[in-house]
Amino acid sequence: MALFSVEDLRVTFGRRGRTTTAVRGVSFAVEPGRTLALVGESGSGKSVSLLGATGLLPSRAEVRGSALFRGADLTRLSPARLRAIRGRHIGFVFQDPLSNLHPLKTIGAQIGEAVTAHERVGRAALRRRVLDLLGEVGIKDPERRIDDHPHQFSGGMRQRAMIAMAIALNPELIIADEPTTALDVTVQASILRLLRRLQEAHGTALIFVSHDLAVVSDIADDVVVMRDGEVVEAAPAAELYAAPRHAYTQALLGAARHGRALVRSPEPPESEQPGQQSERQSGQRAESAPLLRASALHMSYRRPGRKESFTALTDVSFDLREREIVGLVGESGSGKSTIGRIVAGLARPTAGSVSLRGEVYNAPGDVRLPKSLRPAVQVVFQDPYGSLNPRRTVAATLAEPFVVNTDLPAAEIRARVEALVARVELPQSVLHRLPAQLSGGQRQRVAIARAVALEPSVVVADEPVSALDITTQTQIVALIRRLRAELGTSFLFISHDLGVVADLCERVVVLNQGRVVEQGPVHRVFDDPRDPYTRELLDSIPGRVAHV
Amino acid sequence: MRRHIAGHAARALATLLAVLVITFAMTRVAYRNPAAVLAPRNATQETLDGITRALRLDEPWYLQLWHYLYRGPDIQGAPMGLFNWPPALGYSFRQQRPVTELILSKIPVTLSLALGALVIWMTLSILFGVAAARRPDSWVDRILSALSYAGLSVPTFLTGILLSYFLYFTLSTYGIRWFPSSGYVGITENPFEWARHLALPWLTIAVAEIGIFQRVVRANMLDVLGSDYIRTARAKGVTERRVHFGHALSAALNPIITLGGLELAALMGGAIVTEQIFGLDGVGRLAVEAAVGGDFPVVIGTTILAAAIFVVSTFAVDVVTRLRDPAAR
Amino acid sequence: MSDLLTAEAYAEEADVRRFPVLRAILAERSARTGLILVGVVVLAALLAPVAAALTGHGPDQQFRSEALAENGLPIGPSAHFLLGADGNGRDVLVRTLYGARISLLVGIPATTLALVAGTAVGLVAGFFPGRTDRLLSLGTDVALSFPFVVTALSLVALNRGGDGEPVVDPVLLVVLVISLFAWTYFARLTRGLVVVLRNRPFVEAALSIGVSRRRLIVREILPNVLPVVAVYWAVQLPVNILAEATLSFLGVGVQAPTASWGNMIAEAQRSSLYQVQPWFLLGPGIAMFVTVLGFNAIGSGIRNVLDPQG
Amino acid sequence: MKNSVRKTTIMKKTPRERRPLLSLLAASACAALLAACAGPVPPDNPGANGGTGGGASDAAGGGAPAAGGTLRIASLQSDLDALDPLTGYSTDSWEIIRALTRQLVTYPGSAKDIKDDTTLVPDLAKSWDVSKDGKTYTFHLRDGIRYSGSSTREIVAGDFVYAIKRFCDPNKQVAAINYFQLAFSGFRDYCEKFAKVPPGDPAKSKAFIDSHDIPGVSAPDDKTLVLRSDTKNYDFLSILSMNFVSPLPEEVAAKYVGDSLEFRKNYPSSGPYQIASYEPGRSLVLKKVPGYDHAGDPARKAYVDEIVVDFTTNSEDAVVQKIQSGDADLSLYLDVPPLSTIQQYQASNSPYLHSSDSGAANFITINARPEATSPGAEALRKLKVRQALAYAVNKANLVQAQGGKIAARPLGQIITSTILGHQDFDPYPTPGNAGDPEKAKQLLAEAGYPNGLKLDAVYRVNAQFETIAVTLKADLARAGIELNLIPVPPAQSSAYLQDPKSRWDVFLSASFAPDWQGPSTRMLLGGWLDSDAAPCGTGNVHAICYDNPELNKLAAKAFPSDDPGPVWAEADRLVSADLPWIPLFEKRKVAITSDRVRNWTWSSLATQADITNIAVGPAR
Repeated sequence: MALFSVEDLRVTFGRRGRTTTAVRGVSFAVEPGRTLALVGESGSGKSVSLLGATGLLPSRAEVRGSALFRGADLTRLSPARLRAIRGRHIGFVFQDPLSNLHPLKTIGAQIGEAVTAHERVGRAALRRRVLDLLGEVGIKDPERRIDDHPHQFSGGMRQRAMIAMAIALNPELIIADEPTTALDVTVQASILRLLRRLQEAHGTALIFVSHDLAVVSDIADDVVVMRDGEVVEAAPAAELYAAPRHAYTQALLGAARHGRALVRSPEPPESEQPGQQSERQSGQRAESAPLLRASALHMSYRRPGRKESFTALTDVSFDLREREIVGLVGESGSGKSTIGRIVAGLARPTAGSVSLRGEVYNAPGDVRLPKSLRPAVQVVFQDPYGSLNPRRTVAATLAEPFVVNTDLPAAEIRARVEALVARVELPQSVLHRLPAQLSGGQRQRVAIARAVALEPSVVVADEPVSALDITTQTQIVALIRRLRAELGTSFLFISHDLGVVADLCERVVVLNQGRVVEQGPVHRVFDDPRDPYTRELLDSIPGRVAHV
Repeated sequence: MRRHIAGHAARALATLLAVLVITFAMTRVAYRNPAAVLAPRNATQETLDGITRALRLDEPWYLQLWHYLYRGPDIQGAPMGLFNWPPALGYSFRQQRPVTELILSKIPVTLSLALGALVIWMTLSILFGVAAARRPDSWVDRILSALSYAGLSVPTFLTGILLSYFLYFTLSTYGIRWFPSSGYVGITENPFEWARHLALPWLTIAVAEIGIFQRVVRANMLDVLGSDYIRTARAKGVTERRVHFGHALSAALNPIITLGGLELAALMGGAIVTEQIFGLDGVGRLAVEAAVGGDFPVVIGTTILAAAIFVVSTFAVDVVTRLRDPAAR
Repeated sequence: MSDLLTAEAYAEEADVRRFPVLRAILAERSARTGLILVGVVVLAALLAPVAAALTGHGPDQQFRSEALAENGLPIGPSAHFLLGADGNGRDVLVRTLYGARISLLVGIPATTLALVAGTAVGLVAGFFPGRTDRLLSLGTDVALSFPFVVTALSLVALNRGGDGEPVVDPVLLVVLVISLFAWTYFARLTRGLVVVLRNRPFVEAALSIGVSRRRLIVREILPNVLPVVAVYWAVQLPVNILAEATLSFLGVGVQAPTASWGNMIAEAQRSSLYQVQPWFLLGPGIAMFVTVLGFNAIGSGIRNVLDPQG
Repeated sequence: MKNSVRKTTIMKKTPRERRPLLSLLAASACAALLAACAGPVPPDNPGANGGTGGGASDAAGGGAPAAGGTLRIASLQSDLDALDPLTGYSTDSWEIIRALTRQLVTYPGSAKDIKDDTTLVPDLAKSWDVSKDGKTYTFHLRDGIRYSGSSTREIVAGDFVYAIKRFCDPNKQVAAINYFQLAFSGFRDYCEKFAKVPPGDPAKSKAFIDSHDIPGVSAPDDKTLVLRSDTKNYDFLSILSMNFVSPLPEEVAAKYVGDSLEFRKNYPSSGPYQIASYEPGRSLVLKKVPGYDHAGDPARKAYVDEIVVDFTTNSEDAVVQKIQSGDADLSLYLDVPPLSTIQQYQASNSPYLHSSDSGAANFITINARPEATSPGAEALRKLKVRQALAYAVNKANLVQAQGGKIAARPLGQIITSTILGHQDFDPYPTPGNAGDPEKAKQLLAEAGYPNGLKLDAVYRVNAQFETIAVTLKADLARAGIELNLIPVPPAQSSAYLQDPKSRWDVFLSASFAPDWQGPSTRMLLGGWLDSDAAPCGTGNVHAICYDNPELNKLAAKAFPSDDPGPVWAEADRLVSADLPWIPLFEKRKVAITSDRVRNWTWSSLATQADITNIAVGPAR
């Protein structure tokens, strides 16, 4: 008999008379000791199903159907009995460990509470147990860290603390809701290893929610794929990865494979495609004088209240040639975005300089970007919602570069804006919309359109696809590639996602803690990493070994 | 943190200094012919001139300011400036007492009024606010929200008049003397009488403040209750009461402390209407009578006091909220 | 990273944004209630002269023989004096209606003035960190530190020219005094918003396409600040209406014989006449309650629409 | 706060007299009598008057009231405006000062009516002699009367000399100083020298007092006080009945600045009560002096053991609520109880509502100083404009606003009904006292203002005066006179009026109460309006500036006269028609008390309750 089975679950949200249905009749089950992966893009209803089943949704959510846990229907239990099951029999691990930990309470107290919520334990005994738990989830020096607050922990340690909470009372089931999504790849790999180890040690069943089929490929016994609140396909993992039946699953899998496969597929260096050929030529031309050159960039901040300053960049140099896409990769905190901001002229380096076509335009002491250079280097940000002014229409946003930098008449500007919209493959109808009325992909297209409006030489794209669903990611990557071909623009493409970089870029710069550890052609770097850090990065990519 | 405190303290001092100079300048312009206002009735021109000289009103303003700070008016040869030790705020000619002494004698009243009201309104606001946030849009929430609007929309003077009329006058005509109509008894003299005399004033202030704070507590609680770590607590199986008071309230408290500190400071600077209606001999009544009566040394003194209380409580609130926030510590 | 609660459960909130905000506000219960109440008050203020014409009672006109008993006590509500009379034989209803004009005439300009000044200061302080910000924030602190009533009293005293005549009209003075204190809240609010907005990607994006700082403040930042500030306007307005009433109650606001709710209540209390003619107190008292309640309800209604959690 | 500024005449009136003619006779008889009866006057027992005063005194019940208990007074103001007998010059401060000080002669109070309290009785002086020319008075002090409080030594004649020498200390200032400049030989000269002493330093004042003498004031021995005037004055003894001439021990009084809190807390009391505790803004507690020598004080029975003044009632409403609910017995600083309260007491025919003619009046003063050059002030220099104003005011409305007949009556002349020289007349009568706007308009047109007139009108901000101001504004508008109302806080009003730079044409809140009843005409006709005695703008709080040589001549004739009544009556006719101010109404004093009050007594000096003769009993 299944440990936990959900039958025909429906969740609707109602507020002030309007309702939205998030989950429409979902069923799945997990056996003791097994791992079930729930996969789907954001908005597919996977998290809502689980939270709805365990009574963790806000009161205005209405849950129908049944969720049997060891024979008891959780949707019908009294709040008190439900509470007795949560924590003791079902443990939870959530996505963003920072927001899921109480900011004002110590880690130790929060883990301890998982115990005291269900058992009476003396102070000393409790502390002992918490220390053991911390040790079990791999926190080094638990004695010293137990009284720390969440902000003093790194992302991975926080997630370990969350896991410690979940396993505190040795539950039969752990529900892990995107537990690694907010983490760097290397950390993600270690957390996945931890979960697997704990599961094996305690014989716990695991429901693992993810948007990434690749991630779950290493861990899942069964996979349920969801879309728009419905299950589109459910199958044992091996079966599903080998022969996805549903078109949506195929698309998901294809997208995942797309990125990762390219890295591995040994691409003969000599078999050049037409685009690459021209690149190569321009690249050769630029050997002597690259389009953009970052020389020995150094960046340090004085942090308030601290004596020593924080060094973000140390001696970073790289070139960007005409019509080239260079990837800048590294984990969070490696200094990728700082470089992007310096190249875009939004920040001053402490030392070193950036030059465009041999002309230095950003060096210590420069107050503002020279006006003549401004249209030449543009930027696209990660968060497509934040990078568009929420109070201005698409038309106004796209007209801005022309209004500010040219003397074109209004009619001409309008024509150019319409052309821009067409160029990024958006319908003309978006012109009068506000960013909030666009999808994430549309917003990012608008942001890109704004960046290329004045046909700049260089566009800095700072994690432009990280916030997007995998299908949208693919489209945006294609758009960037096409724009490069049509406009001849060079891109500095910043990403933590090695797959996307491998897919898009000619060359790659690998950063670790503000230093360049390795740079060179993508296939060379990824196929034959020379730096141990690059190797570790590549090894952490999930699904490499397994099915994908 | 230490650097932050030092910076904040410097800013507080600059604020006070600016307040002092502005107030001083303002009273110099506002109270025309202060000698005539302060002099006995029918004083002769000689007397007026004498007072003018004693107050140094015939000197340029910067000298006047300097004297105010450095010596104050010399009464019986004793300097009474802010830069003397002990610092003093000058001398009230109308009341014929040093301003510092006057203010100090009123502070216990205002302090009792403000702190007592604070305890009442904070307790009730938190209870009401948590109850309302627990089930948004339920009938409890709606009733509490209606009450809060009512409290917010009635001016204190009207509350005071009505409370005094019904709870003092009407009751006492039936021989029920629970509440006195006015006055103050020191807490050291008789704690029960102290509370009895302050009950209606506390209520008057609390009604208005609960109107504001209940909503602030509710909004912040709702905000926090929607956050991920509350869901985490529930996922751990923590009881609802602990979720609300242990987790949510502690996280929602900082903005409440901040606003509470500011309100308390404002009240300490003079719960003017309440003191006026209930005949409490506090700083607010002193300040109003001085402003109306042209007793400008007292006006300057009370203004600086209010500003100092404001600055200090902003400072204290800042320290407390930072101490509560481990990330800012 | 949008987790499920924002992305999915609140998908419908995004729908709200698709509609014109006004319609959403109209659909909000407390905003609707507030709009009705305020509508009534505004109408009353506008129709005050009509009421005066219909009854034949001017706001300052005394009807000592009709409305006062032999011993000088005012009559209660009657067919000719719907809310009775005050101690000087004036029609309480007509005066209450005219009082609405004063409340709106003081409250709305004072709050608007405070909004304009505070927003301007906040924009500049928030956008230019460093010395400019420190100086303006210090100015805000200084203004906040002044005790309201005492300073208002001093300012009223200040409002005498060399000959003792008011330099500015007393009503205008009340407007100025109130906005002198209220602007600080707008300034702090705006500054806080701008500090956050300044580092938002869209501001950097605008900078990188070469937008000037002035254009950035006016075209990029201001539109994002204004809605929040406008909500705060609605929140601050009732506070300022009460401030006017308080000043009038203390005798330094609107001067006799002009009717203001504050000075009517003060008069009712000082003369104890509310004990024999409760409507002398209740008329202006209820009117003020309704007005402030209405604006408060609108304010929180708008807030509900724009910020569903609050 | 009210100023009752007082003035002078000597003498007493027999209690029964009311009509002017009779009072004139009585006054002259008394003058003669006084000179003759230089021996001790037998003390009048005010308690014996109980029961004669209509409803009010029923509360006294039969027989002598019981002693003991606490009399509680609710004060509208948060502090006393003055407690130093030298500076106290308001009816309310006089009410309290009466319990703490004694004078040479005084009035014993009256159960029936304020105007009946005109019999001067010996107080600290057991007897006195008057010289043949009427210019020198020799007082013989009682033996064994002691101070209480900060001094307990015996009161000696030198203490009076010291008290009078303080009069023109620049730190203190007696507002009524004009009385004394005429009363004591060499006083004016002494004061001119004293004015040169810089204020703010008590030591300098003391040095001046120690080193200078007033020729007309001397104490040959501890029990004898000699006061000499340059002229004969029929009201000399009345002037001495005011608390300005109260004995003070120099060794205590000289230690403190002016009327400071320290002085008040260390008050050397010569009266039946002493200050037990004093906290401004909270309370003043007076306790009866232990073993008080009742035999030596014919005027103050001092029934109650304790008098508590409560300073925490800030509004008229709060004061009457306290009295009605029994938490207080009397009010202080409450000029007129709220109409609704008067009406409630009347409706229940309460014995605790007391009313009496008081001789006090309200009027509109005019800024006639030469510095006043505004169009309004210029217009008011014309008699026709002032007449228009007199015709335009609706006195009936004002009387109604005061509370009707019980509280006020219309007034058209300077001299009020309780004052020597009063003959009822109104030079500018209107039907029903309701004003005559048409006539006013016509007069304005004749004076050259056919389109009306605009006047800057200052008023004091309180309930009573605001009502008067808005009523006048409404009524005068009918006659085409527009009042631009300028409110001034009470505490600043006299400074505002006296500042030559202030802008005002008329002052709507002018009022006075006679300094004593009966022969007190000197205050108005011989004081405020007499430009010889009080040159333009001095001698009163209203900055009155009037110059009429004919009046001055009549006043000069009246002061030494044995029969001043007819002279004053003539002066009243002359001046009232000339309108130096616009009389509005004469106030009756209305007082409400709790049901604990027994033996109700009016004090003519305080123009209200006599707390030294009122008793308390159990509530009824």
